[in-house]
Order: sequence, then structure tokens, then C-alpha cells
Amino acid sequence: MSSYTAATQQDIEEMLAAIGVSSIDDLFAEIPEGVRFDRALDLPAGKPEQEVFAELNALAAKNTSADDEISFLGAGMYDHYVPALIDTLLGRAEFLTPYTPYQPEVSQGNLQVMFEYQTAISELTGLPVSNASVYEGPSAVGAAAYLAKLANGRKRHLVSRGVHPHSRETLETLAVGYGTTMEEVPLSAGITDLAALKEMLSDDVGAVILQQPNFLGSVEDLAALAAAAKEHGAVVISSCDPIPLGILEPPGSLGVDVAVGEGQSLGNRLDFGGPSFGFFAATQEHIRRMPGRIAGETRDVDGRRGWVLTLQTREQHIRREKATSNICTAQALNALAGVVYLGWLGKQGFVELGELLARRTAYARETLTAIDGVTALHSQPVVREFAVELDAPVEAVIARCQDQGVNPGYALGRDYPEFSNGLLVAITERRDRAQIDRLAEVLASAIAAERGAVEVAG
Amino acid sequence: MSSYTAATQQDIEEMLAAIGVSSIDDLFAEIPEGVRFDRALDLPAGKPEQEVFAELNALAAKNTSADDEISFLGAGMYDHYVPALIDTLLGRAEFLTPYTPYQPEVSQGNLQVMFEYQTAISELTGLPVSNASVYEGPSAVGAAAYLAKLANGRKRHLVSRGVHPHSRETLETLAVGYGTTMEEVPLSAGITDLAALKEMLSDDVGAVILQQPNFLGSVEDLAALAAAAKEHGAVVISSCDPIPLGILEPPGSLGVDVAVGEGQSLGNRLDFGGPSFGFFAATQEHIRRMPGRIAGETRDVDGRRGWVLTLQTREQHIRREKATSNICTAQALNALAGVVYLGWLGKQGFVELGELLARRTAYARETLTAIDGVTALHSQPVVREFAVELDAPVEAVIARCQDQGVNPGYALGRDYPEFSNGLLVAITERRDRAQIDRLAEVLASAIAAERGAVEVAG
Amino acid sequence: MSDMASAQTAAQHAAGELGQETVQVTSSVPSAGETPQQRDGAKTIYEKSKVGRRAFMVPETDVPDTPLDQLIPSALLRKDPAKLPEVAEPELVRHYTRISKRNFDLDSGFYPLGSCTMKHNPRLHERVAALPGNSRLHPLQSDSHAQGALELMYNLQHALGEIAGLPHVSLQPSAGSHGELAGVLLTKAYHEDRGDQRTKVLTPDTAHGTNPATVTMCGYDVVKVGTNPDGGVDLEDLRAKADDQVACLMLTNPNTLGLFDPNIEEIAKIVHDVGATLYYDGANLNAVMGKSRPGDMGFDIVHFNLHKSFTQPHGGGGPGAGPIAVSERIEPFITRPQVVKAESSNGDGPRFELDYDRPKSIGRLRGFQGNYGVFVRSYAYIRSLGAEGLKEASELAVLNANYLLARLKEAGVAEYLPVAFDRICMHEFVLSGAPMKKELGIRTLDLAKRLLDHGYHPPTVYFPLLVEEALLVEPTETETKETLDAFADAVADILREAK
Amino acid sequence: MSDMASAQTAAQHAAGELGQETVQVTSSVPSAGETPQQRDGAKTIYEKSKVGRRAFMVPETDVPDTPLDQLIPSALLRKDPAKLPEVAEPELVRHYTRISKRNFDLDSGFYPLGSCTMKHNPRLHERVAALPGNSRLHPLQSDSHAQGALELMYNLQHALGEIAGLPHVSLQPSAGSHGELAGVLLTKAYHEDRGDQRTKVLTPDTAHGTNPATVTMCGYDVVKVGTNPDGGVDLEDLRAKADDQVACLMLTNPNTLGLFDPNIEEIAKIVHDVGATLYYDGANLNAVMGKSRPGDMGFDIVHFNLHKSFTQPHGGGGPGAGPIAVSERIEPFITRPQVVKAESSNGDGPRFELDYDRPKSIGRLRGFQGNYGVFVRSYAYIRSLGAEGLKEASELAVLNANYLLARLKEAGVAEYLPVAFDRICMHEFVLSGAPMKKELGIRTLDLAKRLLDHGYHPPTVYFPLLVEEALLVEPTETETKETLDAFADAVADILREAK
Ligand SMILES: Cc1ncc(COP(=O)(O)O)c(C=O)c1O
Ligand SMILES: Cc1ncc(COP(=O)(O)O)c(C=O)c1O
Repeated sequence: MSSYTAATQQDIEEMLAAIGVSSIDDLFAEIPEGVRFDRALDLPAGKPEQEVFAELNALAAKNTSADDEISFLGAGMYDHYVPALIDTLLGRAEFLTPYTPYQPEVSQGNLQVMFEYQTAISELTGLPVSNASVYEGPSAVGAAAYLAKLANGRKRHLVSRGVHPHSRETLETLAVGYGTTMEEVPLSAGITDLAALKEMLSDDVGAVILQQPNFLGSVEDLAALAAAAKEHGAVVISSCDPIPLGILEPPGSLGVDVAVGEGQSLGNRLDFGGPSFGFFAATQEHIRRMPGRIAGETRDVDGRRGWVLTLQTREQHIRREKATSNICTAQALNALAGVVYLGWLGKQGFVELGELLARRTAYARETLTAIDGVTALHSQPVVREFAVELDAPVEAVIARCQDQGVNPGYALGRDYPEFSNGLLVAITERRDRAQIDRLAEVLASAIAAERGAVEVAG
Repeated sequence: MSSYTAATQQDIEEMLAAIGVSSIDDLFAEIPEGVRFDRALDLPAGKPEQEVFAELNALAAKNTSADDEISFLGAGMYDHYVPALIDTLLGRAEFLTPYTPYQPEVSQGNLQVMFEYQTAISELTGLPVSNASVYEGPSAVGAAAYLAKLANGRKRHLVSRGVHPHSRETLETLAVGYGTTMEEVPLSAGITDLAALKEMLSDDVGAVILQQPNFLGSVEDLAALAAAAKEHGAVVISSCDPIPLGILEPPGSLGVDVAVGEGQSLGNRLDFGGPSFGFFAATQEHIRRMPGRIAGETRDVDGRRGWVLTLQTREQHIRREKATSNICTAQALNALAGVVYLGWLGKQGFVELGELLARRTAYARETLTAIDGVTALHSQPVVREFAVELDAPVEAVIARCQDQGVNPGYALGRDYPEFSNGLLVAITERRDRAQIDRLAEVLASAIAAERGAVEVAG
Repeated sequence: MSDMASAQTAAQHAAGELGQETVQVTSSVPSAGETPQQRDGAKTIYEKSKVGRRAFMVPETDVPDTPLDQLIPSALLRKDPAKLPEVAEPELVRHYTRISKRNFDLDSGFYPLGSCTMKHNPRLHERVAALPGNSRLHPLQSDSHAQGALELMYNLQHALGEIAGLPHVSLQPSAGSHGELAGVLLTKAYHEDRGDQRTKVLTPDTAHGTNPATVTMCGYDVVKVGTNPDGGVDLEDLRAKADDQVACLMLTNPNTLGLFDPNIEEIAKIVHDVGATLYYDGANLNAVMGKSRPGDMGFDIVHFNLHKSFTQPHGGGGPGAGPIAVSERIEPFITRPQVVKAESSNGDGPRFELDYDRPKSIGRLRGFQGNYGVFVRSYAYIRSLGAEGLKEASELAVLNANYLLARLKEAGVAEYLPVAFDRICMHEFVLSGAPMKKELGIRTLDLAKRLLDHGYHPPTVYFPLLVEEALLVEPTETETKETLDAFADAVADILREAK
Repeated sequence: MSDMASAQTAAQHAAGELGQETVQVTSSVPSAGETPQQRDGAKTIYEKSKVGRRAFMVPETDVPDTPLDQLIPSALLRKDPAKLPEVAEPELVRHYTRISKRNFDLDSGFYPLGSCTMKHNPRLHERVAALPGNSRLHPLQSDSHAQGALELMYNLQHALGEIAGLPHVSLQPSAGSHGELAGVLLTKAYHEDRGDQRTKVLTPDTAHGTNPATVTMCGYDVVKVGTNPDGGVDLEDLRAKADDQVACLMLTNPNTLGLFDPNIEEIAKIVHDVGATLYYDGANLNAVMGKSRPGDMGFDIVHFNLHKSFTQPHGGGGPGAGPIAVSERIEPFITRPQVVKAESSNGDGPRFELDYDRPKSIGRLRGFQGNYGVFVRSYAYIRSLGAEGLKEASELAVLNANYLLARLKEAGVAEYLPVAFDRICMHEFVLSGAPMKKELGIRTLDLAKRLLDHGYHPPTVYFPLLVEEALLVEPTETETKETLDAFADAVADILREAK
């Protein structure tokens, strides 16, 4: 048992004497008897570090990680290589342990990181204002919808069926609070149905919410969708995968007002889904409606450059209930990983990575759709992920592939009943041609076996 | 390909212009043509970080580490739990990247660490002077023999057969340089044969070299051995396992003049044998013969406490060829791990750990020697390691156990032909009773199987 | 915690001009290896860029090198590359290492930031979180291939439920405020399920700013409840405001004054009598682990800040996690998916699953399963301490706070910095700098800056709003008596020097 | 590298009184989170102890709790426990974190310490070294269960042999000096095997102190060879001293003046003609990787400092590794065990083994297989850079040095700090502070201290001994032109301020 405390018996006695009480229990005397907790918590006894390590090591060993199989899982989080320098920097106590930078004099490091991060996000998205991070992707989409609500007060929000199912579900949950309603814009041939969108649009639509690339991996024609939305004065929100922004036109150049997204693929680990970070960027007109914190540049009394949190009176101080969001603790450390990762990739590398992924994705799509029993689910342009349909039960095929050490991807049927045997396959720079070829081999034989099994069963 | 360099083509051109040459090759013009290397090195092309990681990860995966089996291997390095805080502290650039502290103003951290480390080693060994670390165990033994040579100039050195075979071999190698000869003192009933030692001793013996506990795990009667050596004015050197010094009388209290040892078990990883550190402590009279560096306390011009390297003019400066050793780069980072580990164990913990190991070792010895086909190799007191003899070919038995996920220990026959089926079994706090019981089970059936196999073959 | 008042609006580079104001950075901490002149620059990584430099090397194109515009219509392709930095790895490492040294960190000094629970962050937690089985586990890995992770989450749910005294736990929310959001949405779902449309949520005037902000985001009106002279909820005011339009009362106990509200049972009764829920802001849980449970006090919904009581390092502003625990009546509405335990039929032992089939659930508040990496750390903490250790942690946190308070009541300090409510405090306490300001002309903010010069992170300032020139001090249980003594001496010294 | 002259003798606490002298610590670097007053204390961890505090919790005694004196005779048991610190984990972490901030480190600033090759330490190397398959591998694991480690060592042997131009490599020595020891013992074994008893080893007067120290430890007499006006070996002096009693000439090329000796072929001939071996001190290999190979120059034995050219972080004074490469004639004597590759008969591919069966071997110089963790890092480096990258590293190291030298030759600097030998330098160069001392009254050490104030680690001072008030400057290839410019400007500024 450890509590990482230092008080010896002697310390305790001296401290009690100084306080003027005779026991620690006296300090808890204000707690009325009725709500005092008299028994021990029903938790196992504490144990030494080595044993806790052994227990958690054994638990971790029960998981099949991306080290244990060749994984083509994506669908929102991706197995990118995280350079070692990120571990080192994030492990520094100076970054790991401080609180949110409330004392600028002793937080210039974190504030500068925030500022540099914001700049990077602005560059990626082509939008002038970025905050210092929000929780993660889907909740960022939810926060963007709130911004739209604050901006125009309109209650109808349209969301493409190409938006990540988790984002759509989060929007639904939050809409109850916002007092908005969510309506889904259907897909057509793998992308958001522009005609249907136009049909649904009217001047009471407050926001149109899109995703780039969409959940099926298709690159959307954001410009056209945004233009349609703008005609009715709706705020255009797009969730973006940051990695393809090395080669795809940034949302800010295509009429998007608010670009948000999941930041995991920027230097963050998979971590079974978190912690990562969400990014949030918008046009100038929305700056006072941004959730969370923004670091800004300033000069100190001696005229030296420094950094501070800006626009901070919004929350917690003066107009507490008028706050544009309730976020407080965000994801500073993960955003640090993000900006370091982008600095590591660099201006050229960011483009080269996007190009490599686009080419490997094209190769993988071609290779897989050449398999008997695999067809493309759509033929839209793809950049890092693509969808196919299998002529066999997808869950069973996945299980067979995993037995061979290959995780072929995500079963779309869980979220899209219309694609019951759909498979979403993600590519990163860690998945080389040999691994893609191996996937093809394993997938082909799994499908063949499954068809055989079905025939036999049938 | 990466060289972690920053020079762009433009940089290079500007720099060449400033130097006043026209190409990089011009800078190498001083190299005579005959020794210029004209072809490319026959090495594979460089590759990106992720691919180097993948290659080294694959190599590492080919090894069976102490995570992959229940290991009772010891024989000089031990599978102790290294607390996580050591990783964190050693990973700090402030400790990881500086050179040896030549500029005291900007090395106060390292110098203080050295000072604290020396104090800890003095406490452990009961000897007043410690240096700031040497390479590792066996070479520390070799360095101690050189100290003896410098101290009394005598040429006969006696070394117990209970000293680690690697230390004995190192002594032999170095003796050629020192101009000394090594003679081996035999073992009797698992410990250094006192009578034989007395027989061999005479006034031309410069050093008697012992090990505590000895290689067979026996606790030696250092006091008696040291007394015999002292009668002839020999320097008494003992290599010590630091962990049992929590419960064993320190060598300094038993007449040992120079205590050295392998520091791996103090907070260092196994690392397939290195880097770790060697410690080196001696009596006051030998202070000016100590190899390596010593940090000392001082006051700066303002009277503030500070730390410096002391006795440093010995090497490299004034009397270069009179240096007491040639060591320069030592093992500062590993010694840091050592002192942090000892601080983590703490005064009480260090004793408790020794006690736990002694009890578990006793239990393991009892449990194993109860197996049919296993007998104690000796019945001397043991504290963390013990030797048994198998009634079956030891290498074959080990292989069978490893197939069952248990590494039963070290085959003594490699170094001690007289114990051809001897097995040396090491215990750490990570090897709990359940694992010891599992060892007994696996060992018993391996021996039984091996005997069966021998019978069949026979 | 609350922002310091001096964090003034300034321009954000990328955001264009917002009006540049000079912020008072009156003291600054020099860092090793940097001269004042160098610090001056505070150059960004962008300003250190040079065309053509790079760290990353792209893997070889091992597939057909098709021109990009044959794969993707040119209209969709980026024209101007993002202006990311161009630096080699050594500069990148050096840049961030150097700027890291401009932060104050918990591993280097005392950080008594009230309401933030800056307790020691054990490094074991970083080690277990980094195990590939955790850090390299994809969130969409099938349940059967993620049994270790699900078991850990299940065990953590159980532990948190036991600590809260409420049986049903969702780990999903990403921080305290996210937990609040979940809690108020659950309240809404609960009332609506009963056909009950309510309009108001009560929060005390000592509440943290995230409480009213959350309420607004959930479409409720905020109604403030006053504080009585002892620092607790003003029962009269509460009774007056508690009507059948009230959906919920949000409370922290001990409250943001560091005081345990002895009327908690009465408060719960008033709230429940009007059919409202009682919400527990768990930011101050570090005072009462194993000593008193929110569920037993009558709370319906509790959030935890795993980055406070449960040692997730704060990271300079996150990540955290804000799990919630709820009572039976709230359970049907809890976020999904939930981790559940199924006894397998084939005798293989239990099997852990993600349960999505929760028809009344409010749904999701984020992607995937929450901040799992944070769960690993907090679970390691709970396994290290166990029942006894958690209780001891709270006891010593309260002891340390009361001891520091006692030291600060000593002559020379109390005249200028009296405690706002003179009672036994819990894990933190509030001093008022009003006399100091009046008599010495020193504001709380000045004291804070001077503490920096003494090597201490200042306490939280100007929060709670209720207390004039407030200084909220939370030492936590992991500090030594010597540190508390030295801090008290430093405060006394500063006041002496100001006289 | 050479110790600074100001590191004066002082008392070692545990060693009792050695005579306490005041060392001039004229400037000191403040660290974040610490006030001058706090730094003052420089308390040790022992002084922070308090009886009863602890971090480590011992695992339960799950075996019989036999009294210790029933297991071990009481006479052998310790009476007084070692006075180790008594502190809880938070204090332990804080103590070492704080004192770490009193070091200057390479990740924070320029560190042009001549002869030490303070190049960037890629963090990938720490990651791969920490993989459990490496870091948790027991050194006595059987060959068949350590194939990955042995393969890595084999590949590293090959790579180093290729770089040195000598085919046989032993990785065993633990640092450069240990490599020297191996090398001179090999020389001895070589001569003795031929029945040749020799008595002397030659070292240039520019040699590093470890060379003569090594010679003495190997029972040879040191004979110094002079330096010619161009900074190379004085051939006349060498010829005069090279006789049949000479066992070896130890040389580094480029030498410690940073100059490549153009007479190297002649030197090799002179040495070989008297039957002696030629030893290459590899401390300066960073200048010539892929450009010129010691083996091709005629050296018989080479040591590498993996902590210099091959990026093992210096760790504040180790660990390092000092592998050696040797020629055919030396090979029979090389340390054992050696890693060898055997083609397996069953077609399973190659098998790597530790070969102990080397009858003429000088034996071991240490335990186990050497500093394997260092091998992993250096191998990762070699795999990252490849043939081209290594060559480029040397080219840019030499370019950086010559550029910095050119900058320092600019007006205002060269008058006071002239270069000792005005030639194209290799990866480092030596300035002489003699005019500065004479004309400005500033010693090299004063300049060094002032550079600290500017945020730079000073170059090596007072080495090589040959040059008066020497300043040995090695920028390495991983520094940017901007850094070199800023450093040159700082030197100029300091001199200006001194005028
Ligand atoms: C009392 C109180 N409530 C809520 C919060 C918000 O918690 P989080 O920052 O985790 O969102 C805080 C954070 O400081 C707090 O102190
Ligand atoms: C020229 C030279 N030779 C030898 C050495 C000794 O190397 P090591 O410190 O690795 O023992 C050094 C170290 O600085 C050196 O500079």
C-alpha cells in the first residue's frame, strides 16, 4: 500500500498539535454522522509498484495491439508512426505536469506551444482562427454545431450521412441541450448527395455538417456543398482528417466556416481511442464564439515578446452563463504532440506523406478489388482509406483474417446497414506494399473459405 | 537517409564561400590520395526512422527476454524491478546528454549526483572512499588489482575460485600488462578454502581477491579470509553483490581494503550485459590510488556550497603516464540509476529487500532440493542465489524447462568442469513463491524426462 | 481552475489583429542554457525554419508512382502547401526542450493551486500506459481482442462506483466539464422520460464557472443560490428557489471554499422534494475518498476529475477524464457504449463487452470509449493505493491543508491574509487578501508574483468570486511538512518585506 | 576530454578531509522553480531524509518468515543498516529533477566541446534500446534465445570493420580508454607470440592523456614524439625514436589539433619498418567516416568511441563503448567471446554464436558481451544514415568546423584568439588564447565562463597541452549555420566587451 505521501507518525503528531486537534478524525468532524463512510471501501488492497506493473502488464498482454497484427483498421484513428522525439518531449515534467497556463510568467513554454499549434492548425485548415485544442473529433463536431447555434440561432442542422457515426451520434445527444434538430443528408455513390442537400436546405437551416474525406473514404466536393449551404446562410462545418490536408485543398479555401477534426493521427498514440485531441478552426467572424482557450502574442512591460491566454474572461469570470462553451481542461499535451509531429513532418514531408498514402491507397484499392468476391463500394477519389463490399459475411471474414495475423479493417455494417458486408480499409505509411499484398492474400482465402462454409451450411 | 543535419544547399554554398574554397572535397584535400576512400562504404542504404524502428523491433523480438519466460538466471546480473521513476529521470536531457562535468558551473547537477552516489557506495560497503563509477563488475576487479600493484608493488595475486569467472579471466588478461601473476585459491565445500589460502600466502603476495557472495551463492567468511591475507600485508579486495549488503556485514567492517562490484542490480536494466556500472570503494589510505573520478564538496566565491571533481590532475594533465588508471568516460548515467534506486529503496527498504530475498532463496533451495534428482551443491548460507547439482545433463534439462517457459538458471559446468551438472539459481523480488513452485514443477519433469531419454538412448 | 485576471486579451497571430495589449509579465523565470538576450527573442519554430530543412524522411514509394492528379481531380488538390516549419530534428528537439524550461512544473516545486489537486504524478502510470498492449490498441479492435482493456475499464467503473457510492459508471466524458455536460443531459433525459419539462438549474455562487456554462449549453436557465455566513449553501435561499421548474442543483462538497457543507442531508432533501436531481462536481473529491461518499450524501450524479484526485498528469491543460457515476434512476439514460461483464457459457471465465443496446441512453458525447490512456493511469493508482491508501490520501490531504492554514494563521500573516471562513477546512482553504490590499497596498496578484520569485507556484487567485482578493490554497497530501513550513515562511517573508 | 584546470581538489564527504579548497564558481546558471536562496542550500538527498519515510514497498513475504539468523550465521549479518536516504517518491523525483536543471545539456544549447563530438542524440535510439527484447535480455541467455541480439552485434561488427577498413571487430571494450587498453594488450600479445619482448610505446605530445596512462598500465614505457610546425608528427623525431624496442605508435588522425596528418603513409612505414604496430585512437573518427579509413592508412588497431561518432548520449560521463577493429595479424589475439555467424545445416538460415574457442586470445576485459545497449543505439544510427549518410555527416562536420573557424578569423577575434595552425581543419580546430591573455588580461578560462553566460557550453580548454591557452572547438555536423554564426558573434562580443 502506498499513497505517495511523506507524513511520518511524528509529522502527523506535530501537525495535529499545531492545528490544535488531537486526531485526524477530528478534522472530519464536520461531516455529519449520517454521511460518514464507516466501512472500508470494497476495493482490493494496495500493492507495491512491481506488482501493479505485473498486473497491468498482464492485462495489456490480453489485447491484440497494432504491434501484434498487420492492422488496416482506421475509421477515425490511424496507425501512424509516432517519432520517438515526441515521447521524449511529452515525458518532460515541464510539459507533463503543469496545470493550464494561468500564470503566464511561469507558463511561457506552454503558451508558446499553444500559439505554435494554433498557427499549424490555421495552416492546415486554411482558416485564420484556431483554438488551443478541444477534447477530440466527434465532440469537436458537436462544439462546432453549438457555435453555429450561437451565430445564427437557427434550429435546423443538416448532417451528411458521410460524417463519422460517432460524430453524428454526439450531435444528436447534444442537440437535446442546444435545442436544435439534426437531419441527415443522404449519400449517393459514396458522397454527400448534393441534390438532396439542396432539397433540404432553406433559410431556417443553421448549419450544414460535412466530413472530409467522408467516413467511406471519399473525397467530398466541399466547394459545391458549401456553396449550396451558403446560399441559405447556413454555417458550413467540416470535420477533417488532418493527414490528407497535405494534398487536399484546405476547407478554408472551399467555403467552410468551421473546420474541426480528430487530431490523433498527428503524433498521438492509438490508446484505444484516447486521449488524443480535437482541433477547431474558424473564420475571423467567429472568433468570439470559439470554445476553449486561445493563446496570443503580447509584449511584457520591458517590451519583450511573450504569450498569454486571450479572450479568457468569457468563461468562469464575468459572464459565466453566457460562456461560448464549458470546456476547461482540454488536451494540451496531445496538442503538443500534434505540433511537434507537424514540425517533424515539415512543410515538404507533410505533402510527401499525403502523396505516399494516396498512392498506396490507390494500389490497395486496385489490388483488393481484383479479388474474387471483393468489389469497390464506390468509385470516388480516395486518399488514405477506401470501402469495399465483400461477397461473404464480413464479420466472419474479419475473424478469419485476424486468425492469420491480419486485421483487414472495419465492418461498415455496424453503422451502415445498407452496406452490410462493407469493409473500410485504412492505409498509413506503416502499411507497405508487402503488407497490402499480404492482406490481399489473406482476404482472398478468407472469403473463399467463408463462401465454402456458407455453401456447406446452406 | 538521414544524417540529422540541417545544412541546405544554400547554407553549404554560403559556408564554402566564407571559408574560401569551392567544394566540400577541397576541405579534404589534405588527405593524401593514397589513403582517400573512393568507393562507397559497403553498408546498406540509410532509411527512415519508422523503418529502422521496424527492423530493430523485429530483431529484438527474436530474443527471449525476462518478460518472455520466468527467469532464474543470475550469475552476475539479476532481474530486479527497476522503478519507473528511473526511466523518467534518466531520460531527462539534462542527465542524458551532457559530457563529463568539466565545467562545474553548468554541471552542478551531475556533480551532486556523483557525490550522493559516492556516499551511498560508502554506506553500502563500509569503506570511506568511493569513486564516481567504473565500467562494470569484472573490470572493477581488474582495476582493484592494479591499485594493489601500485600500493605495494608485489607481483603475486591470489584469487579465489569463488570469484566470478569473468572477473578471473579479466584479471588474467590485465595481469599481462600489470606484470603480475594470478594464482587461484581453491574452493572447499562451496567456499574459499581458508587453509589452502593460508598455505599459498607469503609476503610476496600483493593482493587477495574474493567475492561476496561467491559465484556459487555462498556467503564467504570474509573476516577470516581477510585476516589471513593481512598477516602477510596483502591488499584484500572483495567483489560484492550490492543487494545482499542490506543484510550482510559490509566488507569494510570485515577487513576488506577495496570493495568493488557490479552495479547492475541497483536500478539498471539487464541490457544483455551492459551498460551498467562498476562501483569502487576503498580505505582512506588508498584515496590517491583510486581510478576514475571523485566528486567533492566545495564552496564557491560567495561561500555557497558546490561540487567539483577532485584529484583530477592525476590523469591527462601533469603526470599523464603516472596516472593511477586510464579510465575517462565511465558510467555516470548508470550510477545515477544506482543512487536513485538506493534512494527509492531507502534505509529500511534496502534491509527488507535483502530479508525477502534471503527467505525466498531459502525456500527455493529447500523446494528444489526436495526434487528427485536434485541435490544441494553445497550447504553454505545463501542470500539470493544458490547452486544445485542435477542427476541429468544440465544443458538438456535447461532446454526442456525453457520450452515450458521457465529458465531455471545458469549451467555451472561451462565454467566449473568439476560441477558438470551444476545449476545456479537466482532469486529476485520479482520471483514470487508461485514462480518458484512452478520452477520446481518444470524442473522435476524435465529431469525425469531427461533421465528417461538417457535410459532409452542408453 | 479559474483564470488569472492578468491574462489579458492579446492578439493571436493567426487570428489577425484583436487589439494588442501589453500584459504585465512582471517576473520571469530564467532557464538553463539561455541568456536573457536569447530569451528575448522567444522565436517560434516557424521563425527558425529554413527552406529545405527537414526531419522526417518519407518511406520509399513502393507502389506505382502515379501522378496525383490521375488519382484525385485537380480541383480537389491543394495548391499552396501548408506553411509548416522546415527544421532538422536537432533544432526541433532543442526548440521544444528550451521552451519547456519556461514552464513551472510539479516535479520541480510546490504547486498549491487550489481546486486543481496538484498531487504527485507517479511515473509507473506513464510506464503502464505506454505498454504496446495499451498504447497501440486500436479503439475499434473487436471486443474479443481487447479483453484486457475492457476488463481494466470494467474494474475502474467498479472502483469509481464504490468510491462515489453510486453503482453505475460511465467512463466516457473527457474531463470534468464534459462530465457536467453528461450529467445535466442525463438530468434532462430523466425528467423528459417522466414527461416533466423543467427550465432551471441551481448553482451556488461559489460554483466553478464551468457549472453555469454547462447549464446554458443544456438549454436550462442558471439560478444562483447564495452562501451562508459559514460558507455553506444558504438553506433559506435554496428553499425559496427550489420549485418544480428546477431540474437540478449542482454542488461540490467540500465546496470551492474547501468547506464541507454540514447541511448536505437537508440540501438533498429539499432538492429531491421538488423532484430535482442533485449533481456532484467531483473536483474536490480528494478530500473525502473513503471518508464520505456523494451517493450516501444523496447525490444522483457525480463526476470525477481523474486528472485531479486520480493522478493523471495535467499536461499543461489536459488530457483529463471526467467519468460519471449515477444512481439507479439515472442509469437507463447513461451514455453508451457501456462496458459490461458476461459470464461465458463455456466456462472460460468472464467476458467483457461493449454494450450499445441501451435504448433510453442519451447516446454519445464523443468518439470511441473515452480517454482510455487516462483510465490506465488512474486504475494503476487505485491498485497501488487500495482502499486504505485512498482513505489515507484524503486524510493527509486534509491534514496538510489544516496544518498549512494553522501556519498561515501565525502572527504577521493572518492580519493581512485572514482565512475567509474560520473553520476546520478540508483539502483546501481560502484566504482573503482584502486587508493586505488595504493596509499594504498589495493585491493578491502581487503576492502571487512574488511567490514565483521564491520558487513556488502561486495558489489560485480571484476564485472563488465570493471572497474579495481570494487566494485558494490546496497543498495536497503528497507534500512534506517541510515544504509546507517553507511556503508559510515565504508568505510571511513577503509580507514582512512589504511592510 | 581534458579536465578544466579549475576543477580543484576538494574534500569528498565520505572520504573525510582532503583539504578543502575554494573553487572558483564564478557564474552559475539559475534553474526554473528555484530561488537563489533555495539553490544556496544544495542539500543532498541525505539531508532531506526523515526517519520513517519511504518510497519502495516490499512485496509480501509469501514464504516462511524464518528469522534471518536461522538462515545466515549472525556473525555474517549486518549490524548497522546503511544510512540510505529516507524519502517518499515525490521528494525523490523532485530532488533529482531539480538538480538536473543545474546541468547544461545538449538538447538545450550548443556544446562545442572539442574532442567530445557532442552531436545530436536521436531519441529513436532510446526507444529501440528500451524494447524489452533488448533491455530485458539476460546476458547469459543461451545463444539460440538471443539470436536477435547476436545478429545485431554481428552486423555492427561488420559495419564498424568496414568504416575502419579493418576486418575483425570486437565490441567488448567499454569506452575509448578501454579500447586503448585492449589495443596495447593486443600489441603485447602479438609481439610476445613472435617471441619479441619490446619495452616502449610512442605517443605524440598532442595525445590525449588516456594514451600514456594506458601504456603505463600495460607495462610499457611512454616515449613522446614531437609535433612539427604544421601540427603533424615530427618525422625526424619519430625516425629517431622508432627502434626495435618500440611496440607501438598510438596516434589519432585527424589529431587532437583537428589536423589530418598528410604524412600518415610515411609514418606507417616508419612504424612498420621497426616491426611495431600502429594504433588509431578513434576519438576523432567523426571527421573521416567514408572519406578515409584507418586501415587504409596503415593502422593495425582502431578503437571507436560509440559515444562520440555514433551518438550514444554521454550521460554526464558515460556509458560509452569502445569497440576495436584489427588487422589480420592481430586477429588471433582479439578479446573473446566473439560473435560469429554459422550457416545452419538445416537450411534455417544463418545462426549467430558466441565463440569462446580462441586459444591465442588475450581473454576478457570485462564481463559478458560489452555495452550492448550502446550497440543498439549505434546500430540504429548506422542503419538510419547508411553509407551515404555517414559520409555526409563527416563532410558536414568538417564544413561546420571550417566555417566556424572562418567566422572566428574575422576582425576583432583573430587578433586575440588566433588559430594555432592555420590550415584547413578537419572536424575541430584549436585557437590559442595567448594574445588575449597578454593583451586583454583574459585567460581562456575566463572566456569559457563568459560563454556560459551567453548560453553556450564552452569549448575544451587547456587541451591539447601543446598550445598555450588552448581552446579546442568542435561544432559537429548537427548544428545549424545560424548557431555557428551566433556563437562566433558571441565570442566577438565578449572580446569587444573586454577591450
Ligand atoms: C470546482 C471545479 N469544477 C469543475 C472543473 C472543471 O473540470 P475540468 O477542467 O476537468 O473540465 C474544475 C476545474 O478546475 C473545478 O475546479
Ligand atoms: C583523443 C581522445 N582519446 C581518447 C579518449 C578517451 O575516450 P573515452 O572517454 O571513451 O575513454 C578521449 C576522450 O575524450 C579523447 O578525446
